Amino acid sequence: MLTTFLLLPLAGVLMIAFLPKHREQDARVIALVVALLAFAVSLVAFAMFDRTAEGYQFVDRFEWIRASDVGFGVQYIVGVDGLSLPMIVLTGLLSVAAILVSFGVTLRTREYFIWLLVLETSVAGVFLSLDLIQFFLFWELELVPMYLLISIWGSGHKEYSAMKFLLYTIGGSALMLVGFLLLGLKAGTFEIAVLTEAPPTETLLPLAVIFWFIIGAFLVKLPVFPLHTWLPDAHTDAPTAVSVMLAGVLLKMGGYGILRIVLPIMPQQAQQFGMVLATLAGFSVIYGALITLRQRDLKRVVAYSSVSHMGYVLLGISALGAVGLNGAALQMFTHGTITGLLFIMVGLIYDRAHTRQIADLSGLMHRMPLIGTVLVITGFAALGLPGLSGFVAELTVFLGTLEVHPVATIAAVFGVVLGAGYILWTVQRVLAGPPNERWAHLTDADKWWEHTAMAGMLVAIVLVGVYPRILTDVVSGGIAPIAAILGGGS
Amino acid sequence: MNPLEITLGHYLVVSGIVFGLGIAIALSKRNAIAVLMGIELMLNAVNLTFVAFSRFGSAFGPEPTQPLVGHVFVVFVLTVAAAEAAVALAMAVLVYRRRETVDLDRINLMRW
Amino acid sequence: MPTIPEAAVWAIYFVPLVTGALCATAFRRTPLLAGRAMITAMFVAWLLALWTLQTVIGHHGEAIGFDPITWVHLGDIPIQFGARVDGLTAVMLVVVTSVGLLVQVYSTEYMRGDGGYYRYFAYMGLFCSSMLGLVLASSLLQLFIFWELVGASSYLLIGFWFHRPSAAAAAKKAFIVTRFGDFGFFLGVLLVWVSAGTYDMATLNEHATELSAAALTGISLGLFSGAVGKSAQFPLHIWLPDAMEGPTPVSALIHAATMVAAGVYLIARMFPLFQAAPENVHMFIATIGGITALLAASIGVVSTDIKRVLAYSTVSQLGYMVMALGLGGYVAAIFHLFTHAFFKALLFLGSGSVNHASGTFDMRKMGGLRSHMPITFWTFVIGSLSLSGVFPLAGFWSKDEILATAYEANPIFFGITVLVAFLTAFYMFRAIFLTFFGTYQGGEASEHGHSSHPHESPMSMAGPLLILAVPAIAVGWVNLDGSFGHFIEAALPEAVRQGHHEPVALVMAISTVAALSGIAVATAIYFAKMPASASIRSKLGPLPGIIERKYFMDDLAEDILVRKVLYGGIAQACELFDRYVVDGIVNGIGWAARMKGEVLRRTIVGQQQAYSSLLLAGVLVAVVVLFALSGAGLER
Amino acid sequence: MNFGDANYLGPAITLFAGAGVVLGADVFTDRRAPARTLALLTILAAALCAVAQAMWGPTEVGYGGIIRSDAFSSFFTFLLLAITAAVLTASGGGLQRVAQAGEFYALVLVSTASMVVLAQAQELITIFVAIETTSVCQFILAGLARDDRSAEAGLKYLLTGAVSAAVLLYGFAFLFGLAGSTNLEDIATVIAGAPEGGRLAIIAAFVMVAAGLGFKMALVPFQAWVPDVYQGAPTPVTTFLSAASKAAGFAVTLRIFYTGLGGGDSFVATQWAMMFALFAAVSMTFGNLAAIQQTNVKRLLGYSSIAQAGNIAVGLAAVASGSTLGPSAVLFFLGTYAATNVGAFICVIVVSSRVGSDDLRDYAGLLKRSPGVALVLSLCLLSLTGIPPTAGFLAKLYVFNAAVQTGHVWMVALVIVGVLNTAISAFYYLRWARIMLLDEPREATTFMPSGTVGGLLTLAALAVLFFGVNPTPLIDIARRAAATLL
Amino acid sequence: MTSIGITIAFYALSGLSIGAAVAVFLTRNLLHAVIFVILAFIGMAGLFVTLSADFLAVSQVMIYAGAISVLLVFAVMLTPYASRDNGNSLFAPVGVLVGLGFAALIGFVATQVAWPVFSGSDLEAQNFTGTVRTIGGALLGGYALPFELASVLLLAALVGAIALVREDER
Repeated sequence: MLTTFLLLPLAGVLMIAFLPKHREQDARVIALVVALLAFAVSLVAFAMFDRTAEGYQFVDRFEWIRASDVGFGVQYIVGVDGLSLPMIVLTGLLSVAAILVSFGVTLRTREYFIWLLVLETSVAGVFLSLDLIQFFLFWELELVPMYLLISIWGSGHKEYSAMKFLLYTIGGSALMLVGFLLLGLKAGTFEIAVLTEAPPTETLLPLAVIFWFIIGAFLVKLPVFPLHTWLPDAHTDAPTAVSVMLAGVLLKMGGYGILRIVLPIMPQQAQQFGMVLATLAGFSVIYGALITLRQRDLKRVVAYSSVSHMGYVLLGISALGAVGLNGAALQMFTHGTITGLLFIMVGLIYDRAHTRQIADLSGLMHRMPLIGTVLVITGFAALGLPGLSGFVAELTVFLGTLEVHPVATIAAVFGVVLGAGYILWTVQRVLAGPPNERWAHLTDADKWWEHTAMAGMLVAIVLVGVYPRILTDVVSGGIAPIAAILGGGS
Repeated sequence: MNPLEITLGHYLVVSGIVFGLGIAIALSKRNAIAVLMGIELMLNAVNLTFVAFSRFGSAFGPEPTQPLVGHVFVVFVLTVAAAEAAVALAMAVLVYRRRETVDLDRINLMRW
Repeated sequence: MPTIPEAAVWAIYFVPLVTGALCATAFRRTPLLAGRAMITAMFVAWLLALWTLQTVIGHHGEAIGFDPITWVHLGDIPIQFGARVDGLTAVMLVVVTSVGLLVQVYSTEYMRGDGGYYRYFAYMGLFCSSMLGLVLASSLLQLFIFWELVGASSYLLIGFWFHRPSAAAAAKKAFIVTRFGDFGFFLGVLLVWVSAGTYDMATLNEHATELSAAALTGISLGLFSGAVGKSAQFPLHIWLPDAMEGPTPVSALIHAATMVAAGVYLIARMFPLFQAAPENVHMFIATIGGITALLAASIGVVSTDIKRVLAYSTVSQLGYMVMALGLGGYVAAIFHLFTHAFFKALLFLGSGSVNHASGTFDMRKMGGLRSHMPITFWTFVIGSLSLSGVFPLAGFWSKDEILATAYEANPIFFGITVLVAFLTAFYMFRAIFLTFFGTYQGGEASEHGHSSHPHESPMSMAGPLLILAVPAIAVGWVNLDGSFGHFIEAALPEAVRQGHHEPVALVMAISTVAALSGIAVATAIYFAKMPASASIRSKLGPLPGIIERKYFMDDLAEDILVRKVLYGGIAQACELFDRYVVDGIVNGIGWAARMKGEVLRRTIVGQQQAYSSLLLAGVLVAVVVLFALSGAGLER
Repeated sequence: MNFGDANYLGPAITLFAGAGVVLGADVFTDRRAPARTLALLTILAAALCAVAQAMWGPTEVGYGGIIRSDAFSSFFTFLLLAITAAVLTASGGGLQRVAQAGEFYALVLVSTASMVVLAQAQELITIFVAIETTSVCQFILAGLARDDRSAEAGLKYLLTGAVSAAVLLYGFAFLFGLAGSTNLEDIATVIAGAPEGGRLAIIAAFVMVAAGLGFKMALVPFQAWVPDVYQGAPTPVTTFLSAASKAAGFAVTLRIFYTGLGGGDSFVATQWAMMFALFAAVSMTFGNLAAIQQTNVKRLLGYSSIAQAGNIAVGLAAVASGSTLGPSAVLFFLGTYAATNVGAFICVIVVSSRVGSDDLRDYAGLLKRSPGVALVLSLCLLSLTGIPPTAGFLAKLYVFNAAVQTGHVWMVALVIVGVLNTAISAFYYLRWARIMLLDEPREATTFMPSGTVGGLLTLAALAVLFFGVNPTPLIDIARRAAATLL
Repeated sequence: MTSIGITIAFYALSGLSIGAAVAVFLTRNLLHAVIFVILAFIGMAGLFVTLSADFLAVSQVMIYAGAISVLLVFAVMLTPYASRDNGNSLFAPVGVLVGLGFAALIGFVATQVAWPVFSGSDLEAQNFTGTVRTIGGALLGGYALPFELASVLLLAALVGAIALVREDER
């Protein structure tokens, strides 16, 4: 079943690749259909998922590289637990949304959707992989589509940004690979479950070093100060759909990696460096929020706010307790939907006004009430308004961390106040004010795909906000074993 | 090392000196043909080593059954040196035709 | 009537919510229907609230609990939400639904013709349901959630006329300033979980004394911080006057009767926990309340905008309540909250009616409206008298309880209360004289467009004024025998109940004197013009100027703290650091790699001998290194 | 000489004979013979011989102990034949600068044959003569275009090669002096006795040998000729050098260091492992950093080739007692690298024959001008970078894993250098890909590679993808081949 | 104990080779350099004789002093403008340093390593006579393959050299 999820987009890629040139526009339909099918698969998995059972479900496996006698046995294993399942649903949802908001793309349409689908497969592969090398493979695989999507269909300094994204990720993951190899050395396998079962104790380099090698890559992806400067550039110059995917799921790969790999396999080191992580997290939250206040470009606002918001993920992780980890997992999901939608909204505005400079925009609410309303709601979600999903996640994170890292938590809670500041200020500047002559020709969101994308994301945001158990009941099952390894509850 | 007792070491030292001189010539001279001379000297030095080992050398291990292998090696080195010299000459002539020089410090169209 | 079922209680919450949602969607094209739907919804809610009240009275104010539902699991521990109905809740429900209902009726006329008519009622629905949810909450977290939602709907309503930059800015200011308070509230909420492990407020109150002093201090200061923000206490009061940019019915409902009272309600709800906290906390709360009351009243004296006068008056009265709570006057505070809701709503609606007539809130442009709009005038006077605490109107009784509490507690606080009572009466009658007496100064185009010459408002606006005038007069009498007090004290655990205070005659006398003298001074200055206000002003030196600048509080907060320190200072420093240091290092690494590459590239100089040299030197170096390593014994 | 032993050398003899036929036909038909077809037929025949040899041939030493026919030599025989076949197939368009087509094909065949012998040789004299034969052919090939750059490349290559040969020879001389024999098995016997007294000589000897072979492998500091020669030589020749010559260099290095010096069980194993680690680290860093600013694609690929040599040499440094994991990694890497690099170079051949330039800027918008070429080249560049799902990713992974498996901390340091270099290399490889895929073309003319070359490109791309997705067969072959080294 | 004749011959011939090589390095005239290099080759041939490698000595004289030197002279003659100059390039200091380094390295290894050598009667037994037969046997016996390979090499060099310098037909 999960392999189907990985293969569906690739099937779409093949179909699009053989599409005749004059039917280029059909590429988007094909892409949409396969993405919807994949999303449906993820929903089926979500529905069929046994919330009470331990361990991975829907596992597919075969031995991929048969050389385990020389320490290079690599398996193809996919499976989900409560941690990865929401990420898969998120990937499915955001891919659909990303494809929907890309319906207006006319430049090299076929290639565009091919890369978008490849991106979906690679990201989903990261979430589904249960073997370190396979994980790494998908991790690297995602670079190519991202690089091309940003540098072909982006704007501004797109080539600089794409390259920066690429080099940051490769640079970060380079040492991660070393860490993986060192972890797999003694065990002779790279299977995560086996390594979790019996974490390596004697390694060639001190485990502390390996810890930083591996988590370094995840901190880049997350991103956390001071490894974050690729993010604003990449977001700013990426096309809307890519920003959606980047903020929505790619950043989550970092948090997911820490939860899936770093914590279970190196619990002692995690405990040892929990304080450092918490400090980084708390600082990132405030730092990101403060810089967000200063941004003049809408996308940079959202991008820097991501730095701030992903700090919560790391904060939740750093407490190393069940509640905090739950919060981190929740925050990953909710940030994915919220920021994804924010980028969609910014994209819709940009499609119409052809500028993202806040100073140029004003009074848009008069011309585009629907976009404005959705933007406000999403903004509320982003600033942690209860009833929308962001609040649940933040609350859970803070509940998990207050006792362990009080200072970092207080800093992070203050980040919420700053969040209200930058979001409302932006909303005020962009939407409010007297009707602006310059934008009198703009239209509201009027295409069905725009409506569908917004609606789908809003449903996810409100649903989780009002009834978080739909998510937490699944997540906590995935978190429990990790928390148990780390030494019980919070 | 007794200076009067001529041993393997003596020959090796001479070989080393000639090899070093060959290197010095090969690296110092502008003219490609002079460089070639240096290289030939280096090969000669190696030949001396082979012959000296053949003459004096035993082995760490079972004794060699064919001590004259060193000589055989030298024969091949001579052959190869001749072949290389021929090709080098041709190459030098070719370069000279195109560039009117065989000075290596002027043959640097391609660099960096 | 039978005991109210749980579903009906929840319906109080859901009916306005669903109606609001319908207004936003189904009634977009038929805005008039939206207004009527909202009125109906509020009427239903009001009836249900009365039913609830009746049921609770049947239980003598004791709580009716319902089974909670699990909202989310934290690890293994469930966080549960539910409804809890007791005396306090019932009273609040009635206040909110009654004022809410009247405000909806009033709004249908007041907002007539506005382009965002349906939007207005959608927001109203959201607000009312959130406020009712806040009141119904049985869990502190649930309360916090609705607290935030109330804030959000307040934001939407203040910024309703988003095309006016001042409205948009005021909305943002309101939200962010209250968020500062909520920062503390949120921490308090987190601390509750960490130290008590439950959010059920009844349980928390029951076992408050079992918590450590540090935890209690932290929690109560945190919760109080939330109250400071929401109830516009010093120093976070600065948002409320600006919030008057919203439509006037909104001000009446949210910024007078309901939302701003939520802070007081929160403290009252968690009163046992506050009581368990150390004494210093109480003093702190009372002091903040006292400062707020005095500060706001003094600004009210110099304000020229009728709505701002009322706004400062609200701040001042809320300060009263908070002070009372700090001094242990649970009943006094709630009683005042109860009465205040009616007469302040009345006053706000009255000011809206005035605006409807004159098109302005600037009192200097009004005058002489008494003859044009008698209903408005008389109801306004009733409200003012009630607010000033004139016997036997509602305000008199509730204010008297607060004065009595202060009298018993501390002479300084008592002095403050008396002074504030004087100032209150003074500024209210100053407003009356400026607005309704003298000659009409011309007005302005109204806040939603149609220019006007003064006239009485239509019945849908005047009606609510008349209706509200009744409770403004009479509602104080419910506690003559202390039954109201008993009723709401039933919400508290036995240990914290205080029982009924006998009215203190001396306090009543002083209060009445203060009020009457305030009225008298106002009459002298603004009606009789015996000393003209200008001459008094000149005698007071710089003081009026300072007060008119609101003690520089807004300047300090907005210009210095936010604009200069935060935005221009810290945030800019971070931004520059990010751009030039963090990103600079990144780009520097890239540059260094390129440069190093360039240098390495230049080693391929093009001359063949360089290549041989490199090769041979490489051999030499490698041999020497390996000899050295070998000699150093690294081989094993 | 016993001609019964000829079945050890079937492929090589076939190639030599084929070279003679090509040359003879060229002379006797007044340069109108279909030299390329003849050469390809020769390779086909040699391949058939190689198959026969692998299936039914001898598996032990022969020719008086100087030649082996084993899985290792078979691996390289097939690899070299495949590379040569690809180069010859693709060289049609790239030979405009080479007037003497007959000589070109003959020399390529001779060079290949010598390398096949080299892969089989386990005796120093044979190794030396084979190396020199293939080298001399390559010197000539590099100069065969006979223009300014080509001649310069030939001369530089020759002189540097001669110096490196002298150094190699000195190393051989020392080995001979220590063992009294030129046979690797005899040398192995001596080394197995761990003669401490000869340690210094052994170290000096293997450094010199490594220098001579490092010249072929293009390892720093023996690499300096690479950029100039790659740039100046006719592109098919560059292709040949970058894949075949390098592979042969690694083959003979493995043979000498494993069969001769005893692999991981040698008493100097740590020393030579460290030496290769050093060379590998320096090569990767130098190659990648120096490539960043390159604008000539052949030169760029030259620097890239140095860096890749460093990557492969990580496998050489991955020495562990009784293990051939390192060699198998080298073999796997070489196999995938051959497909990748030949694919890339064939693209360069196609482009430079149509566009007439090796400047990076002239690759702008190649996607619009020749989509197939652009895609294959991009895929090859991805593989060179080591990005999945290409073979290059797994090759790097395999090599790095082999290094870690040795269990030495300094090998981990080497791997760290390696992975960081991957990040650097991404910069220039992907910049090139971006220029092709994204930039606007300078000219609008479109072109297609010929049918055969197109097929070749498809084959290369499929190989790069196939080994990236299903590496196990190649890994198995590489492991079997490496196992015969000890 | 080496015979004194051998000792004298060794020093004299070594001196000749080394001196001639130094002269090659020092002389400014390329033709002189060729003559000096021939001298060095001859000195080497003498040293071979002292090592009882008679066949190699003869080969040395024929191939190096004869054939290769003639090639060198031809090369000088074919490139007349460059022929008189034997100047140093910028790399001369490097060359001298590296040369010295190698000489020192080889000297160090030569003297520090306890080479496995025959001594006494075993050494005497190594006093080859008539090496030609043995070498010839080896070349056509065990070393037939490199021998054939060398012939291919010579052929390839011949063909290649012609291909490189041949005038274009067109």
